[in-house]
Amino acid sequence: MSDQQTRQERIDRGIKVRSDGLYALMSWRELSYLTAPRFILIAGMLLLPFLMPGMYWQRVISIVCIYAVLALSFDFLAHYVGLVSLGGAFFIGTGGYSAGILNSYFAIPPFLTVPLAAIIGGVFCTLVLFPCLPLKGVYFAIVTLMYPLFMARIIEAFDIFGGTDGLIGIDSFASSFAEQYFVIIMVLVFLFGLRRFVTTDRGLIFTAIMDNDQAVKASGINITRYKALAVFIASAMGCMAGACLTHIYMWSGISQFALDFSILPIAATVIGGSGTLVGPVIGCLILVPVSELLRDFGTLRIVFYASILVGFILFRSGGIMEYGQRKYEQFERWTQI
Amino acid sequence: MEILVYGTINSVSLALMGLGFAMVYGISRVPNFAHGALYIICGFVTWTLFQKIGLPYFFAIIFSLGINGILGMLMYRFVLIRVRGMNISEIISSYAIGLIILEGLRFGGFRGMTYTLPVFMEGSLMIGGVPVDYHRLIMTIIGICLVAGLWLFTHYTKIGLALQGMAQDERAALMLGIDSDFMAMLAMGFGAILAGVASILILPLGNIVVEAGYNVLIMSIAVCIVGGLGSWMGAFFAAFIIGYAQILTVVFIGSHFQMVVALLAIILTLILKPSGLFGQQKELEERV
Amino acid sequence: MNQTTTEPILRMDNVSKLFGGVQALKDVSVDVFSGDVLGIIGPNGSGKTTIVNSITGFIKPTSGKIYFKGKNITGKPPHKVADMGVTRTFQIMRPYHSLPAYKNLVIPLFSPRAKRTGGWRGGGSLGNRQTIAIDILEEIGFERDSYIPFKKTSTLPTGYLKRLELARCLALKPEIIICDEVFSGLSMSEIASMVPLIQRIQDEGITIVMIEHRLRELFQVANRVMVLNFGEKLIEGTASEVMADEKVKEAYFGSEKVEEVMTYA
Amino acid sequence: AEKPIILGAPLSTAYVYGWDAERGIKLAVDEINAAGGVNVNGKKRPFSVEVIDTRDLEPGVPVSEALMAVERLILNKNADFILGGPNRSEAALAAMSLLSKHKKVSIVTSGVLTPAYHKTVAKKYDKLKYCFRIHGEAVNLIGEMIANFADLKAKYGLTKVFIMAQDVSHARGAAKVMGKVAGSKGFEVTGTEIFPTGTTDYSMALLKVKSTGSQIINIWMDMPESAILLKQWYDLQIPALPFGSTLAAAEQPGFWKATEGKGQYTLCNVVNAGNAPSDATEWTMKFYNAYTEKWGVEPEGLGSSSSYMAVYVLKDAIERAGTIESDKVVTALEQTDIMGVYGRLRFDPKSHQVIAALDPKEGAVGSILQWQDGKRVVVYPKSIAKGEILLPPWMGKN
Amino acid sequence: MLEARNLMVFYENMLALNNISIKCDENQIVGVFGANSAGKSTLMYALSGIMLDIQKKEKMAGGERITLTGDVLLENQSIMDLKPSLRAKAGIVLCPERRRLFKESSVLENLRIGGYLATKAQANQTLDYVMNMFPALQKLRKRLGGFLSGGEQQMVAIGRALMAQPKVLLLDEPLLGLSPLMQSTLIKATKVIQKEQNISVIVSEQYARPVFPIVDYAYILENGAAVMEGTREELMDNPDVKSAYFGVS
Ligand SMILES: Nc1ncnc2c1ncn2[C@@H]1O[C@H](COP(=O)(O)OP(=O)(O)OP(=O)(O)O)[C@@H](O)[C@H]1O
Ligand SMILES: Nc1ncnc2c1ncn2[C@@H]1O[C@H](COP(=O)(O)OP(=O)(O)OP(=O)(O)O)[C@@H](O)[C@H]1O
Ligand SMILES: [Mg+2]
Ligand SMILES: [Mg+2]
Repeated sequence: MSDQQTRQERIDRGIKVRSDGLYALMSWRELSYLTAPRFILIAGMLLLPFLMPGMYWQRVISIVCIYAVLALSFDFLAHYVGLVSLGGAFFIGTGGYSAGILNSYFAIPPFLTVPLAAIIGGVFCTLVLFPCLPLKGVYFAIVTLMYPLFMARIIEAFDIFGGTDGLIGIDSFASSFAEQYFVIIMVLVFLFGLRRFVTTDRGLIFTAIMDNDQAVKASGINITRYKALAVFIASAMGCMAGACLTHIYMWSGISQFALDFSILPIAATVIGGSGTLVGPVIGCLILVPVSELLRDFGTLRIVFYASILVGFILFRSGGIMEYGQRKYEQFERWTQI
Repeated sequence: MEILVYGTINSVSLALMGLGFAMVYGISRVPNFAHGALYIICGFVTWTLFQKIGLPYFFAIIFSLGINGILGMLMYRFVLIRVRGMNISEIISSYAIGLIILEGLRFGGFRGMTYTLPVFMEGSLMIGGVPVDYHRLIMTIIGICLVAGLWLFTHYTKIGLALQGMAQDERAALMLGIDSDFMAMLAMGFGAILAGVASILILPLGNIVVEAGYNVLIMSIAVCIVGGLGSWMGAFFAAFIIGYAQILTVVFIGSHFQMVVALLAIILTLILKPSGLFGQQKELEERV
Repeated sequence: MNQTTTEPILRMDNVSKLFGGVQALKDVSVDVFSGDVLGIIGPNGSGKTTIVNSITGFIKPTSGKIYFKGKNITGKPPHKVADMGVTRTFQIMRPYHSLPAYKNLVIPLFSPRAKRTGGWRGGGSLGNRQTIAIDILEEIGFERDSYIPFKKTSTLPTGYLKRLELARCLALKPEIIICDEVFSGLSMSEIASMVPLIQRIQDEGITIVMIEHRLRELFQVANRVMVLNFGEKLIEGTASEVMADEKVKEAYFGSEKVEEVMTYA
Repeated sequence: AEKPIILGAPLSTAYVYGWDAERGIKLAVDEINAAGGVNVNGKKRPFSVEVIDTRDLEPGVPVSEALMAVERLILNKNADFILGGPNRSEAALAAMSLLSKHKKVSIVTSGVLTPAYHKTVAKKYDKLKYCFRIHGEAVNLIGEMIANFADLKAKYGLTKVFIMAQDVSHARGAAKVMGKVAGSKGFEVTGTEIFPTGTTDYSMALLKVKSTGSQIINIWMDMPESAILLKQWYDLQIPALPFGSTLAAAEQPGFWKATEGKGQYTLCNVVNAGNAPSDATEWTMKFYNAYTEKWGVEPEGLGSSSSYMAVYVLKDAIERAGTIESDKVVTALEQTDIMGVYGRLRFDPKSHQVIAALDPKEGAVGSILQWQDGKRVVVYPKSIAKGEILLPPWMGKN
Repeated sequence: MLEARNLMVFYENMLALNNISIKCDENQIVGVFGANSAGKSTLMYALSGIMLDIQKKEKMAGGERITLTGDVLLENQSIMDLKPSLRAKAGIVLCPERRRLFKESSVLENLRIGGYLATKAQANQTLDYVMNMFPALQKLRKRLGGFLSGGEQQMVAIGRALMAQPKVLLLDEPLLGLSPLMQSTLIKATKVIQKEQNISVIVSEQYARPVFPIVDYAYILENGAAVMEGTREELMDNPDVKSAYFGVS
């Protein structure tokens, strides 16, 4: 058993320990150590449109961002509130239609419809999901999986909002530049906004509810209200994404409730690293372009795509961010026992 | 009368779809989103064995069921085992596998409308003035037997009980000498076979088309969630609720509301009974 | 012990609870007076936890009423009850395991009640909840400079978790604390350090209901004891009265000599 | 060689309406290139095709997938023209705004039957004038059907029509219109049944057909399960003629096998001539044979001939315009007037919908075929018919 | 019978078991005493092999790394790298801390599941045995494990462990939260079981007093290391042990 006599131990780089918010930072080195990754991310995102070859890839970036926001909202709900929602499509669809209706029926311009859609959609989703809030775990997941199908069928059956044809001829963003930066800023704001939010006292409540809602109740806190709040935040984000999608394609239709919108963000979260909020964004930055690159394979595309997904999950089951963070904040060495 | 007959038939076929999923989840707590794919592939394998290679129908079925079982096990052994306990990862990876299978089939040329399996028994008979063809009867009967059998299996046989324990607390099961990984693999195998059985029973009534895979997945999830996860009985009753909801709307409201009502039924059941018809998860979780 | 006022702060009258066929509680009535420390003992499965659950609204009694300061709180949702100042610890501890200990306290400090009352030691202002949380923890024995308040609760030993449970209640500045087996799973030394804590809380004027199997420590603090058996109230009285009772002996202590029992458990 | 003209084809290639269009287009392109290519004032430029799978006919796939595909063709593959799809009505509709945004001429050649398409073009002509459709749409179908019924009425005195539709809005809509028109044209509509997609049992409805003494079953379904309907119809020997308006199952040669021959007597409308053997024009059989030779299968589905012709129409337009510059080509296309596989091809200048007619000399003819002993026999319009409509024996006597 | 040689367990960099060697002979009851987080459960997990499973899971999730070294021998042959399920087959059955019943199965099913390794005859026999050992369970047969009270659960848990026909029974803090009567019943039961089934028992407790009368040999853990060991008598008259683990003041 001589091989067992040594073991690999992980050691935090000093700075991490000290920068747990308890101790002030010492030097520029440490400051940069902390801020560098964030800075790189922001700068990278902002520069993306320029790095992209040609309009097409810029468009892809917009799509990436839309999925990123969706993934963010999923990650927030699932890993900070404990509500696993498979209803991404529900949010996208609701938001998409809100924007579509506002624009094509009331001729409200995109820069207004998007925020409006976020709020209206958010409220709508929250109200509709309200009765489901007591549900737990898989049950919640499945109900949220059902909702988008349900909406689609409603619209089809009652033939409202253009029925199966959907709403067409919706205005697009003023310019592709505006579109680009709108979505990119949106992602960054939500990303850092959420990261800040979950560490506030109110944010902690959500985590607490996830860990043990009984105890939260016993602390005299009405958990349903907080869950509703969380759902509102998440769905508003989702709806905003949906609204953007609508305006990018100048169209909204029942297929905005399609399963893909529920699955892909989750996939992104999984490979990016669950519960890190940054992870999902990175996940989308990988997955969406990959799926575009694979287009030339025609029918095989999805097969490859799925295989890549499985591969990722197998070999980085923790997610990219987990891994990255650990490498960044700890170093490993072999020690004698 | 016709409502009764077709309601029952419809419900049973739903139940059949759901069983496999319920089984796997109930036992390995893996939500097997590749369920639909397994269902479809079994159909195609049978078709190939029967139409192309020309095995007798019966053997074709047996073989393809076997193949399905093995497929399920492999899926567990090589992929799912790596993400045990990480529910979301499980969903995604199994769904991805499902995609691979389905789209793979489509790429492999299994598309269009020419794939059909013969029914077990031609002809039909009248039940209370409603014509029902034999195949549907056979399907219904087998379905019911299957559910009953499963119930007995999980509550009275050693393996069944072990599987149950596994599902609830893997580590505790380990302490009692139950090899969890083997069991889970077994469960996946079973699940896949059940999916296969369902497809063998249901597909002859229609064509084998890849798209069906997705609907089957959704439906089966719905069924066994409403029933209360891991409770076959629940799944069975849920199937009846949904099944009848569908038929009734077809008859009384108009068939393009069928899905609407079905989904509504699902959502309402869950809102009213947060852990499904038979599940007790919620009460258990909240026991302090 | 504090002299008790006439108006009971907490009153259960004829509370019963059926679970399916199971009679978990059967017409249990008891009055708790402000400043009391009421001990509840009884064999396993006698319904102690069920009592706690029904008082704090986690389950709805099948029949009977529960009054807090004269107000009927039967069947109110837990958070409402807690908001009125009735708090409880959990027999099966599940702390917020993904949060460090001190953040566990931020939750109660954030609750409406804490905001109203300023919380325990809140000194009215809840400017920075996290520092207050650390203060409270220190007060109940989490040595601040030993990093323990900052550790993830998942790696904390049982003793600290039990204290954390208490702290969670205290943070609300409650009027009653109902402790469900706070001593169980603690080592001698830990219990020894716990007893004075309980007494201190009591001196704050907080009424305490304690469910315990650790009689010796219980009797140090409790001024009245109620014995449950099969969901029924056997007897209520002072420690000595209870210990003397025959029914209690065979239901609870078994054949053993009481003194011996007192020393173990 | 000159720089090729790139044709982008966004098609749902895993589906009959997708792959038949792909084959049609490629066939035409090969022929044209073999003949030296397109004459853009003086220069002979070849065509080249870029196909992308839009997956839009697959369930659960958002239309945005298809739109991405279209954009990729335009922006990334710099296609000069868009031919073929998207194939799903709503996707095609959604794509319109994109096309106009990028000012790309597009000709829809397969799958999209909704009248909404050309109506929208007419409504927003200036914006959407780049969109054309070269195959018949639902309303034409209905027209033909009615005319055909009239014949049946005259010949066999069939007057009672029972309508069955799949539960998708275009089918539902069409069925409703059909009902109205038939009623007004002196037919008795004995009932209308709507079946959810994926229905596998039709015996109830079929019995109703029998009990109401209906003589024609008019079917609007593009789901594969419709094959079962016909099987059961055969088994139960329902005395009414199954007549598919859209009946994807029966369009394909595979249908005979799928129904084990029980598809006998089934009629269905394949939208345009050329998808089944007929003599609409002298070009028809040429196309039919060329296709069969190149791909080893007969033309399937309703998009083969139209997709094939689209390429020729485009070539003709480009040559007349003498440029591939979009607006000029649009005008050229509007003046198109050539004799094609399924008759004389002209676009309505307002709605850019190909002009339909019952006579190939007048416009694009549809074709209705009947399955007779494993072969698809065109029985309507008279002008191109290859055979007579046969009634099942159990219908003859009554 | 069962023996552990310089066991070491690291949770990441934290040393939870420090070079522990313990030994349990045939038909012996061995006590392991220690305050909270002394490492009792860790030891139990290491012996029963559950630690391997924990290790595996953590590795999969990319979580903390668990290192365990040393050796565990059953009847003088190493079972160190035997899967937990196999160890259970070999006769090492752990009755874990906090019971871990199967919440959604009835009491009866819980016991039957326990009987997975047993033959039908054995199972039925042991079932009856358990039922008269703990008559309280009789009327709870049908109730779901999750609804039982602490004490009731503990009885089921031990019963369940017995159903697995152990040679060495590991009890981790069996007395946690039990009423005095229950405690003494349980302790007596343990002794009886050990005699009748002639098996070996390793029992861990915070708190020596109640268990002590029945143990033959005992170890005392303090943060991860065995600071003291000896027969009952030896430890009995050791003053600081007295104060710390007997509460005799
Ligand atoms: N949700 C429930 N469903 C069914 N039976 C229950 C439920 N909750 C408790 N019981 C039963 O009610 C009785 C009382 O349980 P309770 O937890 O109050 O006992 P206890 O006095 O707390 O015991 P312990 O001291 O072991 O904690 C037990 O027999 C238990 O099985
Ligand atoms: N999964 C884990 N990760 C990190 N540290 C752990 C883990 N499990 C246990 N520990 C630590 O290992 C030490 C021993 O834990 P262990 O549970 O064995 O003690 P114990 O004697 O069983 O305590 P208790 O009496 O509370 O059960 C403790 O310091 C505990 O914090
Ligand atoms: Mg209790
Ligand atoms: Mg322990």
